Amino acid sequence: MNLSGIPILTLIVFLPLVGAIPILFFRRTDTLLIRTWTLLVSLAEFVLSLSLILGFDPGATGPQFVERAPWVPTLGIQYYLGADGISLAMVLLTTFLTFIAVIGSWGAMDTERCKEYAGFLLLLETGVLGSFVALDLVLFFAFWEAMLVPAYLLVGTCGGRRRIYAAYKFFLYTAVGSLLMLVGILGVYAIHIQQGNPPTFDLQTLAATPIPANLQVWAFLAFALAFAIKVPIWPLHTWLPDLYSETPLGALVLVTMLVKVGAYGFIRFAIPLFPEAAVTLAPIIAALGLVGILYAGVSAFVQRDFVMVIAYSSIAHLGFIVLGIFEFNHQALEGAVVQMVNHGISAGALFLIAGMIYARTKSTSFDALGGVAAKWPVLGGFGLVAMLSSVGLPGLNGFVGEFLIVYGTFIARQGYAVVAALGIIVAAVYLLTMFQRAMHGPIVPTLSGPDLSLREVATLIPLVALMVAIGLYPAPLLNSLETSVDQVNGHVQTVEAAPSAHVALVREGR
Amino acid sequence: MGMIAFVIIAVVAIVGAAGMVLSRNAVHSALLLVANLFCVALLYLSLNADFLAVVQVIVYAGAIMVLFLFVVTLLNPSQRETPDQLHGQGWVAGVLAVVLLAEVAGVILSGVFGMIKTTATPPAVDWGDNVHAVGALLYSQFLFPFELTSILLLVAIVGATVLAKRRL
Amino acid sequence: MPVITPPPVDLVAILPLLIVSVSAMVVLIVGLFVRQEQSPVLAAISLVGVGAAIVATVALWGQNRVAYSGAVVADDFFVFFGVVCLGIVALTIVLSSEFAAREGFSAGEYYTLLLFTGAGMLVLSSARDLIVLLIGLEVLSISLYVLTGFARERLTSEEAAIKYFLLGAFSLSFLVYGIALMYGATGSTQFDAIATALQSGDLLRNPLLLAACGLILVGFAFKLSLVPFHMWTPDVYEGAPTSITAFMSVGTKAAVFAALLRLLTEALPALRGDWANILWGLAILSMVLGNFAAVTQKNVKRMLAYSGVAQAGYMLIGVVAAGTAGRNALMFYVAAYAVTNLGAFAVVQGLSGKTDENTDVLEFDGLASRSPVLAGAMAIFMLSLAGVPATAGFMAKLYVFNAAIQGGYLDLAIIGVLTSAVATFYYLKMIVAMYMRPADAGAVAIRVPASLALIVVVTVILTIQMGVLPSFQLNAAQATASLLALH
Amino acid sequence: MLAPLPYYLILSAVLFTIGIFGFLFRKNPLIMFMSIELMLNAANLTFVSFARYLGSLSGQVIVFFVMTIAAAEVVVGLAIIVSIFRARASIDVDEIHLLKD
Amino acid sequence: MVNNVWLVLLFPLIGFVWCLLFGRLWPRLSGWIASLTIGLAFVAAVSVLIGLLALEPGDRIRIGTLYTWIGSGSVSVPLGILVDPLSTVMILVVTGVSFVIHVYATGYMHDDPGYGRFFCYMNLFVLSMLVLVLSDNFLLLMVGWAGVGLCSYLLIAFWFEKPEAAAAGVKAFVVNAIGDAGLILASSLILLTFKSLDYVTVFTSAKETLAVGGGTVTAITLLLLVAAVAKSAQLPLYVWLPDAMAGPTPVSALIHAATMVTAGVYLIARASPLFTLAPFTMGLIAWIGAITALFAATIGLVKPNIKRVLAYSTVSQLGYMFLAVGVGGFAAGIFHLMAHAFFKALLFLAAGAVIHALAGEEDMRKMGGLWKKLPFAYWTFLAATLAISGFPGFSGFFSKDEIISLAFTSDRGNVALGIIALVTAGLTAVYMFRAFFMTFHGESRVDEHVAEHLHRPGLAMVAPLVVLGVLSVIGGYVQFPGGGFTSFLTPAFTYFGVTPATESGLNPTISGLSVVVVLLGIVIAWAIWYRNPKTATSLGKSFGPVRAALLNDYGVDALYSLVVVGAVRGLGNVCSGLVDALVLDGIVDGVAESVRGISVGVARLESGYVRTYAVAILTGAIVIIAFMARGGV
Repeated sequence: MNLSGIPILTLIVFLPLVGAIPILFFRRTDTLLIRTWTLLVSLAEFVLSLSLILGFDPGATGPQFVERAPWVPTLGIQYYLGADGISLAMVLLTTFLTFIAVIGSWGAMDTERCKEYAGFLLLLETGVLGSFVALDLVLFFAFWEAMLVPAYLLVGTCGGRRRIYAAYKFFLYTAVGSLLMLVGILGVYAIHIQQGNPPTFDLQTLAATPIPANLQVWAFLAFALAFAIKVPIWPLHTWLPDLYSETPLGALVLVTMLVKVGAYGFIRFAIPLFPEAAVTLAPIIAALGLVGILYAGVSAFVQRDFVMVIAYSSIAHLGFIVLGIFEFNHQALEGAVVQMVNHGISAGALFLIAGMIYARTKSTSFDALGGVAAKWPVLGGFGLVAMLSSVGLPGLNGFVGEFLIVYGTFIARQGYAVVAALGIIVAAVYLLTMFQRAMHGPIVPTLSGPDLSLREVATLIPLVALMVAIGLYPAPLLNSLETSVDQVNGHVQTVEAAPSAHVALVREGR
Repeated sequence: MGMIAFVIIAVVAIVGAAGMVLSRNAVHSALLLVANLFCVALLYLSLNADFLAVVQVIVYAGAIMVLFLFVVTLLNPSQRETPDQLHGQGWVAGVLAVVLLAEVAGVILSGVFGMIKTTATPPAVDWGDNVHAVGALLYSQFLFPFELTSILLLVAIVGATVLAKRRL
Repeated sequence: MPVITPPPVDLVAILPLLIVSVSAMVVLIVGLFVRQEQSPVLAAISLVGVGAAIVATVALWGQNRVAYSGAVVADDFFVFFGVVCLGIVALTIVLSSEFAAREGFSAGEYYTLLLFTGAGMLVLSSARDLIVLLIGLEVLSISLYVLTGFARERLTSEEAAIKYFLLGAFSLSFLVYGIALMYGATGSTQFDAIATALQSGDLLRNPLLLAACGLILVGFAFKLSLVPFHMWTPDVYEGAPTSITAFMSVGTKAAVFAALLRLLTEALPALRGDWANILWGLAILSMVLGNFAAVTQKNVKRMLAYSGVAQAGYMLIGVVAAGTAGRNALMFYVAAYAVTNLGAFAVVQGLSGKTDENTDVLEFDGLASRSPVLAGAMAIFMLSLAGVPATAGFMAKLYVFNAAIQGGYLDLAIIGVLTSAVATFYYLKMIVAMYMRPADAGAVAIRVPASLALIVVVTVILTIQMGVLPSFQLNAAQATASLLALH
Repeated sequence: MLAPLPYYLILSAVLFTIGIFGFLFRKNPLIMFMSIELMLNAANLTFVSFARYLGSLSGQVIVFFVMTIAAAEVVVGLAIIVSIFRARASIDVDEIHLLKD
Repeated sequence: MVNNVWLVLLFPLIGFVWCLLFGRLWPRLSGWIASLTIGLAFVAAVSVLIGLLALEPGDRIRIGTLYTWIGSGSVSVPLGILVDPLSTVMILVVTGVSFVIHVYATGYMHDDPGYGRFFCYMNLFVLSMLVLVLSDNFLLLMVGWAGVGLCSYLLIAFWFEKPEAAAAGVKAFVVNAIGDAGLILASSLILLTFKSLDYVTVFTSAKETLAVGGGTVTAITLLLLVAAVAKSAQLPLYVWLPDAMAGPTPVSALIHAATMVTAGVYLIARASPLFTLAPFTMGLIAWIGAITALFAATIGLVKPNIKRVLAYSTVSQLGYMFLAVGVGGFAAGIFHLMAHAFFKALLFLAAGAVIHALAGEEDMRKMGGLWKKLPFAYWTFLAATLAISGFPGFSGFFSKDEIISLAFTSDRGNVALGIIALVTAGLTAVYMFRAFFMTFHGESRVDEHVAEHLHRPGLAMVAPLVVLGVLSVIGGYVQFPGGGFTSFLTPAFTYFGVTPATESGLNPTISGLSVVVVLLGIVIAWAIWYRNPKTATSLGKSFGPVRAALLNDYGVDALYSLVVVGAVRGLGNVCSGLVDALVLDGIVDGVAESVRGISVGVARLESGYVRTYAVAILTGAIVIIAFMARGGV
């Protein structure tokens, strides 16, 4: 399909925003209308995003579906969108998860906060999508920051009891990091201009700008802090359990995309812009990823709440992703991207299931659960598959990513790979224990209500189908990533290929 | 000769100023300030600023200070000040003032000699009729600010009227 | 006997000033004959006057007229700030219309003074002579002293007036003394003459000159409420009628920054190394202390006052960084801040009630359910002040930090972003109150008067437009700034 | 006949400082205000002195403007002071601090 | 015919999907369909065997590929299967024994509410095992590998309302996950070394690529060994298997006989081209096997629960298989694997019949004298017991005898291993006949009420017993004439240049010794538990501490729960309770608090006093002037 001439990315990015406008004018009490509308918008968005698959050329180097227009010409800021395989995967995942989130929130949205819920959800989608396709640093930063606001408001207005604390913590944590990234962006820009180039925030141009090594490290750290907080990399993670435990569980399906934006930021921006610094600091960051895997793993084990376990497991999974990103080889990075997709699917499904439990019991604490799988076998069955997907069972999606990451790590740093493998065991420990505590055991008397409704089953089926599909036939996903992954690593490999030049640059810098 | 006169006037001016600041009675303060303003007017005269000297006496010492006195008497003048709630304010004020004076004096003394134009003996100027000269300048080079002052005064009048309207 | 040769009269160059002043007088006179309930008529007349003045200002675009022996200039820089300042006046007039229609309110004088502040600001942004600058500042200040005390039923209003007045007069003395020393050092008060005098370089290291420059900066710092000259700000902002607070917070800053930038770049470029250091320190102090102090404020107006202190610090970065980038940044920031803060104060006014007293943060609890429009608008303003993308505030911060980094002031940029993070703390507090806390049990829906709604809508649109499509204003700013650089 | 310029300048600096001291030291707003007048006068004296030594008249004209400004301030300032303190028992700026943190 | 191998996979898949979708709706039908599909898979497996036999012995290897499963850069892993004698034997055993167990389960699980779910898991179990043995590369092997782990988890925790069942399931999965981790790392290392995960590529180039006894091959094999040890319940990772008895009995039969635990042996046999390059690992395997065999056998002596005794016997027999492959007798290991599949399945099913009859009673102290009431169970259990004990003529005799003699005589074997194997053979006879006598002979200790309502097994349960009984007796004769089984299997190893150690006919000395030992064991058991059961009690008393140690698995289980679980829980509490909540959040909240504190402090300067403000202004002015003038001359 030829998509040239159609600003397809713009349409995709801004459709949810436009779709959110009518919600302003709907009556607060008319939740059915609001929900139906939101569902339609998210569905239309998903279908629209599918068209990208048709126009995508997996072999092409560089971004596709490019849209480029001057935005603030005096500073050289452009409205510059484009997607490569990695972006494409993330965009599709986002639109898909939004759709799922809306169906998954169907019951939970039926409150007086429906308008806010629906509106912020759609706005969040725009922010996330924009971050995935922006190729101008300022544009990216704009989406990146703008994405925080609806997430913050969503949690703050529709969240649980400690929502205000959680929302505050989330916003401030991330705000500090992102603001320093702004300094980093402007710093790179300034260096670019000082070298006599015309002003631009174009990612590709700036990535080609040679930056002295000592400055690179600082600028990289400015970027990395923002992404590390968002991912989150240990020890910057404490906002995440709080946020996740207070976010409405349906919406959480989409909120999990926020952490992927962090990981994406490393891949798309931090590493290509500052390859030397990335290489220098990779052992440390990868080590932090490892610490996160084990740390979050053992922490998850002692949690007393279903959602908290998944929250910590997310931190552990993101640790794998970070590890994969900072090995700078094909398999590790590809595995990391696959794992980003997987995390969206697996954690999304688990959160949906938590939401379904919550809808029946008004609690996800282990103290109030037990025998759920016996009481509601269908719920238990879906929970099982989702849990296994998160464990990384071979044959399901999680394994593909985990194996590629472990293998990629093995190539570069074998000790790290061994520790990562230990993390896989720990994951089995806490996820199985979680399942045992919540789903198994005698049925507690407080459980009441029917098994999954047709709508709930319909919510989960696509996710489970994806788990199996990616687990058994990941080729479409992997193929679309091949070229893009090499391009990202290409920035680094030129550095590694010329170690002497690297050293010389370091000396020059000092 | 000029020096002696200057010193006398200066001493009186400083004493007047200090008295104004330190006097417990607001009426006394106002009168001491008038004395100071008068001394300054004399200095203006010594500096060939005849017109300003006159204006100083008429407008400042005359109109403005009368206004002050009027208000002072209006607002219960005999009242004594209560003990200062801000402890050590006097000391702080004194020390800061001295520091500032030292600074400014230092700046003046070290700076003024660097200015070629002003370190030489003053030019023997003949501004002729000072009033005329000032007027000429006012209506030529300073025409715009001069017109602006009309707005300023109008604002002041309107403001005073509004404020007065309410309780007087 | 010298012959009086008045300079050529150039009414066109000062046409905006004339229009505003004449309308002020018209309002004053008409006000005498208008009954209280007809006060909107006065607002209408004032608006017409301001509108005409805006037109006259815009008409001066590209003309670059220097008039009255070089005392004033009507260049594009002036046009930019003139439009901003007059726009602020216009919005304040609309904002006040509800408030001014109350019983026992001297509406005629109120609008007159408001228009005169406009005159003062026009003078400030076109002054090329320290004396003209001084008089313009006084016109603005004296009007404001009176306007601050206008909420007569509140003791706090009067208190604010006297505090503002006493401290304003005190700081003015420094400014005047500074001008005196500057005159002594350079022999003139005209910007180009001063610049010429400094060109030789003999004077550059003269302590007297430098001290004069410092004293002048003190005067400006007070008006811009830069730390440590800011302490009047919270008290005065809290006490003044909300519409006047709104005006003060943005109008004074806009005009005084215009004057400051013109003074520093046209008269004292030779001293850049010196004044930049001072302003660098003031900017840091203002950003840090302003933001920190705002965190625990319980009164919205006080909070916005401290926020204003901090924002002035950010604007100052533009001045420090100088160059085209710095000037653009300052101009954009001023405009963005004006729009956003006016809007925010408009919302505060909408809540503050008849007595203009309910400005506690608690009043905002559950505002989203009492008035979704006001809450939504306030949220956007808060986000803009916090510098979140898609709002004017983001672009402004982007410009300023960019200018800082380009100018080699990485430290300012870093402190700027870190304090911005602190600022987020209290801006979010408002959003938390409005969206995340329930309203009081007895709270009722808020009636939003049409005039207020108009302001809110206009400012929201502008806030977002400047964040999303900033080029319009930027182009204006750019062209102006590059013109300024020719001098 | 004429004292050297620094004498005049120092005198005005002294007067200026006394004004500042008065402003800080006194609680009576009227006297504080008078102190401000004193400071302005000191500035004026500086203008005139420089005018004389520069041989330029414009300093004198400027003083004229400063006087106007002072007058305008006095008018408004006194009105404000009166409107506040007329109803009060004491004339003391420290008494008015409803507005604080 | 060889291509029918796809059907071997397809049928269980169909059964699984059917049960997944309709298991709840039509449980009975689903049970039959599940059994039928496994039966069909067996038929298909037989046809594969026939097809394979039609080929030249040196050409009995076929590879089929469906599609590229994981392709990432230079890494390309196909979804492919490998048919050779080894995998053919495995699929035959797996499908055959599984089919029998399925049929049996249709009777055994008759009244269970989770009937449909049960068969769903069972079929998935068989499917996973088939994938495991048919895979042509290490990564796809891992799919089956983890799949059987998963199904064991699901089936052990089948009655998950019982907390101990749920816990046992978790334990099984977690221990298996340790093995999976080893396998992932092993695969990574293999991939890194050979740039491929295909068996054929890896094994054919192993000798050129790797030095004998080199670090890489030792590392690879050790990692593979971790996986094998976990899966085959060898020391020190055997702990999950005894607990796995919490599942229904057919599950135990399936896990212990047909699937799952044999995977470790299979893996070592399959990767023999690598293992033979790593003498250290081979020695380790042999020793692990020998010690595990002995260790589990001693525990089996005292356990009162019939299924637990069988479980430890499995561990012990697996030890034999490890010993066999460890000394290079890959074919012998597989031979014992097959024989063990028959008699162990039979033991479990017969025991299941007893348990079923006694309404779920598993404690042998509450059995006894059942031989009259449950004749089928009695005779089949006897046959299986004789087989496992290595009674001459029964299947276990041939396979075990081969292992013992290899332990003594093979290049990699030694006397110590042989003696351990021999002693264990005796112990096996003792504890197996102990179980036999306690269950079927002596006075009935069965609960009165239960005894009156004895459930007699139906045809669905009896028929499998008979089939397996026959196989247990005659299964050993596949070696005749002339080591037929071994010679069929050997090409699978020689193809990659591995020559499995074999016995040249029966070694009379060793065979005689082992027969003596076995007979001795039977006599001892007879003396203690049949002739005068009081002897057992008094013996137990006089060896009190030893008995207690054996009953508690030498304390291994307790050590695990203390060290492993305790460590994870302790670390978890430190991380989330201390570091997160106090340190990290403390820093964050501390920053927020100090911002607030500074804010209050700064705001306090705002005293409301005009003159204070003036002081600030003046101070600022002084500083500024000083700063400015500082630059002056």
